Amino acid sequence: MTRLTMVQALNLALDQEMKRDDRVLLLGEDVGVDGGVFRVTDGLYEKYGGSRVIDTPLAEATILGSAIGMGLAGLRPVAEIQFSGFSYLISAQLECHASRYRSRSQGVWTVPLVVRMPYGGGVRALEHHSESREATFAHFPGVKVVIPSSPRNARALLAAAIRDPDPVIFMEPIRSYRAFREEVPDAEEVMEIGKAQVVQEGKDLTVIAWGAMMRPTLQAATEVHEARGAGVEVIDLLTISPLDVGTIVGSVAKTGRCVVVQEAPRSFGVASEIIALINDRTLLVLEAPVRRVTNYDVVTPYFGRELLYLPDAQRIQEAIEETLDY
Amino acid sequence: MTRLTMVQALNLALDQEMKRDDRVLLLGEDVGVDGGVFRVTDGLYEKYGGSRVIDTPLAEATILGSAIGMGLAGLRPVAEIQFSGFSYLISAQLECHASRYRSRSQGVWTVPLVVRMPYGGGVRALEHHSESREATFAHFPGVKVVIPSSPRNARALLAAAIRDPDPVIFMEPIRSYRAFREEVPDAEEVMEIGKAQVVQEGKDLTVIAWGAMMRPTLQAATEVHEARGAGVEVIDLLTISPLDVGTIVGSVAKTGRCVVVQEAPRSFGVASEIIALINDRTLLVLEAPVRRVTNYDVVTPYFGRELLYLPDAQRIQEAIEETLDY
Amino acid sequence: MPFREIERFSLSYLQVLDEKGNLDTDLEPKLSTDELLRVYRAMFLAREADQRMLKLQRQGRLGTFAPCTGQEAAVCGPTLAMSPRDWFVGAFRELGGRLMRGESLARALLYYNGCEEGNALPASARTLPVAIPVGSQIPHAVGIAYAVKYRGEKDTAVVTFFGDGATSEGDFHEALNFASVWQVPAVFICQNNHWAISVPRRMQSHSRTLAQKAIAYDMPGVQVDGNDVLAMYRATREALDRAYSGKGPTFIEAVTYRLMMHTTADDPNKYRAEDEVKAWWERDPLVRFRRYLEGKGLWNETMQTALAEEITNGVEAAVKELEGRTGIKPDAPFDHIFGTRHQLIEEERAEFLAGLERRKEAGHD
Amino acid sequence: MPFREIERFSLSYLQVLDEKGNLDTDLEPKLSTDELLRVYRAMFLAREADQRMLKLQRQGRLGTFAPCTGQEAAVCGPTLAMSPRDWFVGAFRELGGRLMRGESLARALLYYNGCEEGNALPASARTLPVAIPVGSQIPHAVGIAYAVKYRGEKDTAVVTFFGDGATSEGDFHEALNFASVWQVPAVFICQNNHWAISVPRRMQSHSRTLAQKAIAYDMPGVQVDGNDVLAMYRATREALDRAYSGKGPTFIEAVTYRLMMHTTADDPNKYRAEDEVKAWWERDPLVRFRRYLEGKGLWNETMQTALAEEITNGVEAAVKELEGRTGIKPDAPFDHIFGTRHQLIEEERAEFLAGLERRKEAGHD
Ligand SMILES: Cc1ncc(C[n+]2csc(CCOP(=O)(O)OP(=O)(O)O)c2C)c(N)n1
Ligand SMILES: Cc1ncc(C[n+]2csc(CCOP(=O)(O)OP(=O)(O)O)c2C)c(N)n1
Ligand SMILES: [Mg+2]
Ligand SMILES: [Mg+2]
Repeated sequence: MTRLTMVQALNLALDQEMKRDDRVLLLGEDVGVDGGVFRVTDGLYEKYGGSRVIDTPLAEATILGSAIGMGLAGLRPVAEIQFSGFSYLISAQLECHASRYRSRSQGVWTVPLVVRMPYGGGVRALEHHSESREATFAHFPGVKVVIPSSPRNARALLAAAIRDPDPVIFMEPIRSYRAFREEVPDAEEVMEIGKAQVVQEGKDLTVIAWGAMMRPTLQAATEVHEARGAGVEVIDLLTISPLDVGTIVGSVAKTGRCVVVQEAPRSFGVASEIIALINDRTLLVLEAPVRRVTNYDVVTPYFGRELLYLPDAQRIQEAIEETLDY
Repeated sequence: MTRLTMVQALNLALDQEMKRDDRVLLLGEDVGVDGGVFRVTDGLYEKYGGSRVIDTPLAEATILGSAIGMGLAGLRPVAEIQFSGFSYLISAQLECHASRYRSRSQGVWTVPLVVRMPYGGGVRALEHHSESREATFAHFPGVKVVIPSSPRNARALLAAAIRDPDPVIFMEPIRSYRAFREEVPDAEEVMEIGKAQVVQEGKDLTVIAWGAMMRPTLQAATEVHEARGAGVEVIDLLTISPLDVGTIVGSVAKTGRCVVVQEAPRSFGVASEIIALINDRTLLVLEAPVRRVTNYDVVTPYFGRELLYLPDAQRIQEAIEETLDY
Repeated sequence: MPFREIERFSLSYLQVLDEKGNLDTDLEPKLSTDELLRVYRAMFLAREADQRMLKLQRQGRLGTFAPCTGQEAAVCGPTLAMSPRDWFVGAFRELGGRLMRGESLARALLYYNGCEEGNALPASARTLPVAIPVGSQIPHAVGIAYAVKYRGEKDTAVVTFFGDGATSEGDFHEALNFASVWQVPAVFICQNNHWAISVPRRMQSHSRTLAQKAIAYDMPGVQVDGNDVLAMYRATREALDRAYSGKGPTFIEAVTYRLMMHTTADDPNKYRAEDEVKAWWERDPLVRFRRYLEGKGLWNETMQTALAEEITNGVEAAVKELEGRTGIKPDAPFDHIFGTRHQLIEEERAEFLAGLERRKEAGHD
Repeated sequence: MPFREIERFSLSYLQVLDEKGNLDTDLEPKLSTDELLRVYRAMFLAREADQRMLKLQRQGRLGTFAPCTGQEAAVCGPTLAMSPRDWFVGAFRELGGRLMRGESLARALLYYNGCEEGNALPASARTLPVAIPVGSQIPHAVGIAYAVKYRGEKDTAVVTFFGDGATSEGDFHEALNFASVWQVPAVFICQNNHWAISVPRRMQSHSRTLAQKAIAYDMPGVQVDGNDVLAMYRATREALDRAYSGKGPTFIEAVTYRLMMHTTADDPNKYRAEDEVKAWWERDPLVRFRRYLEGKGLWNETMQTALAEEITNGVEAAVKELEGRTGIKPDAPFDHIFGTRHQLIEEERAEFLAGLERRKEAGHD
């Protein structure tokens, strides 16, 4: 057990999986000697060499495209896209191939691979370095989308993603990379992909969040509890696609009230899908509309204005209280 | 007034806009001598020449990328992506630039351009030629997404898109290209982008659809009306982003019941956003959950199975009846 | 410019058997009779299959397909040079090569009839399914070649095919760059058939040749007469040998011609002249190669008639197999969306099957 | 290969003023004193701005930025050759060039302080904002060049800058191909500064030069000493003249070096050797050019001191302007999302402003 940051925990997962299985290799821009611009792959080049920790030329489409080839040939590539803001360059290879080889060939060809990408705002970064566009990937059938929220689940989910038989988009919240530490067991830990986690139980209202939004969400839940004794159940989505219907619907069926916290712009985001699922399956128990706390439908502003736009504990708290009072 | 197919109506819009404004030019694969693989640009090369109707090399990213440059320089390019299944190649230029020049420069630089792309299934096409992924584009702030459903509105919306100051993704339902004709006035007709249309009034239930789903939707509405006299209000979305909240919410507030018909896979689609809007603003009038009639969360099967997966009049009718009976 | 010259590059062309039947015996590859007849047979089968498939398509018994007539040498020559260990990463116009790799015509027809089952050739055949997005398969070939190198697999390489149009895509460029930086065992074969649907080669690129694009990567590149099966074999053979011996990738431009329509949905009369097509029929790769075989005494009219009959029968049998097949599993897409099971997907499957059931009961469909 | 050679290509290198100060007077461009001093001043300003910005960044008074130290000649030389009619389409490491184009340092600082207002140079300056996605601006340059040609604008061209890393992106390839097919007035200037963050030039491409990539498009290409401002000026001048006279695009590889970190978030010690950096400091473009000016009697210590003081003051004034500015409009993102008004957006704006109001009342922020 050591207290690790998320960056260290991810590094541990990569190291353990590479040790365990020599089909696992890493590729991307600056993942080698530099250890990744966020140091997630630090030390792995020295340990496993340049043929397993590959500094690629600067071309995202072919980072994924060649990873697909490696996956088809039986390797288990873990590709890094340096920032999710450049991940649109992989959309075509992802939609046209990674997500389809399995169905196209009725299971003969599969593409076990992971695409890691840091995402999200709040760290005073340059343009294109602060978006959160998980919904874009989640709408592609055949792709799994996973977003950890803490060092421990980051490590266990990355291990799971690497062992998963399908392409997994693994989005890492930049804001949580070094913001806090958590005990992470030395021994292997693998979480199931496709499962959300109830991180705090409560009977009055369900809040659903993921990634970097978990921390302000938990803070808001605590404040509401302290202020008025309400029991707020908090769900960490962890897997964005395929969604864990059971956990979501089960919780809302119990509490009858729900707030969804999404870092991304409001429209056509993950929150909408959660609302649609609730509508489909448990609408009539709702005692209030599901509240969305989100960014707005504007281009994410540069960091001079960014914090005004990202959901924070205060906005979440307001939404929880309004939903409780509805 | 002539009775035109959608292909002819689109051709008319292009012709009239090119005649009206010499900043308008077309570019794409096979749009020139060949007149486009669906003949939407037929005759325009002969009329306006190769420098205004440009057969580009085979490279979608740069079809959009160079169109962005043309737009920045004051032209009004209309780019064609041959099939929407290849449009993922333009995602990066779209998200990183077309959608952002305006906000990036606080309005100094704008990118007036249209990207036309045929989309959708039901025509026994090859793989990648039958998807419907409007939600992917709609989630990008700064991009407008328009989908016509008939020859007349196709013509009037394409003219509007060309005159619009922003990048417009204009998705044309392949299945409706030649399926039927409609009277289209010779004189210019321009519809407002951002407005949905109530194409049939009714007091008992609202059905919302767009693109090629309009025809089976109208058929289903008629059958339900004939079978049981129910008044079904039918809304044609026409603009997917930004959504026309007023029309959607107004209708559902009146009817209290709603069915959304979406050709795309279910999760993270446009239907979810509509449900979320209804949830936000008019949840308590709902007398039944909003029903989604959609494709499933699988890779669109090849045409041997495709029709089993696409929503059709019968599935829509079932959903309407179940929602009425709820 | 009055500047100092620092680098020189040169580009070569390969032809072994010219249009008039002249043979460069120095360059003639040493092929066994079996090999020669195997490749002729494949070329002829591909040609015949095109004809029959076109008829089926016109009768509404087959979906859209991309005929390969005219390009048989450019695809079958390289495939002959490949061993079963080598990987075949094609686009969508290489039927002859695919059939040589163990694909059955019946399965190909199933594919063109809208069934994913048509792609289910076992992985051991190392032949990837058809790739429709132009140029998109090239990076896959590079990744596979990386895996081959990484594992130290002996005498194994990856051959990938794509068109002249594909050279305009970013994927082409990125993949060739990766291959060259990584020095992987890959062979890139560009089928320059002069057209990308209606866009002629000269509008696709302003470069004199496509082969010279290899210079951008300091990769060996060569332009080959793509209608000369012996030249295509030889160029591929050398590229494979280079790959096997760790010397990295090679780029081959096969100069050939698409004699028929782009796909069955296309009308080439809209954009190209009869004369041009006629001129290329004069360079028919099948005719040229048959004369060569006849000249060697390996082929004659009787053998041709027998082969034609055999192939006609084979094609007919494949069509029968196609049309005789019984029901496909309607919910197969749910089986193959993920390699793991998920509640959401299973619930949707149940909904889908229940809907089918209701239709059956109601007597629809 | 024993094949027939069909094409030859050659590549040249341009240097006017070498590292030791030797001048090739045949190649020396004819520049007025004003021009020479203008470009020196811009190079020096860019260098000084880097130093000051680095301090500000380290003090938390500025966001991340990409220093241009070492590349001043490679950017300012071409910019000197451009007329105000020409378009400047840059990446993110061309501060000196941007300042020559009429950008103010205060505005640049605003940009690096996280405000879009820093990009709001009037469109008439024909200088696009910083483009961060590597290589993504190159297609824009081609589209603008198309518009220039389409409208028949006289003596106008587009100059675009990008790094060695950018040559690996599909956008680079596609854009050069389009430019060549369209024969538009565009000049592509690759700043080969030997590094793409931690990836060295030789791992970016296996080609001996980057300039040879132009051969793939049959586009004139040249490799230039990027630390020699006279050579960079001259190569760009010739490329612009070619563009103005309808002879199409040109590719210029400027061989230079990034002397500082990639951005302020980067630590180059992790991946490159001191020695290499030192060797490139020996080739400092500013020192070389200053000696040239001194040799011509156009520059001396006194002038240098005066310029240094003036620039220090200017930079300080810009910092003051930055830090003295009062409130930015919080809801500007809603103003600039679309050029038309929409209910959904306006409702969200109202919600946003109401939230701000509530915070103000509650005394937060
Ligand atoms: C990325 C992409 N864009 C467009 C298309 C539509 N399309 C199919 S084939 C083709 C032309 C391909 O030309 P080429 O690469 O020369 O191959 P050929 O068809 O001549 O064999 C086009 C534009 C596609 N399949 N993929
Ligand atoms: C498409 C894309 N991928 C990755 C990045 C992250 N990144 C920023 S600069 C850079 C290296 C660029 O190298 P080069 O083109 O040589 O320009 P230089 O930084 O040396 O000026 C990278 C990888 C990016 N901005 N855009
Ligand atoms: Mg072709
Ligand atoms: Mg560089």
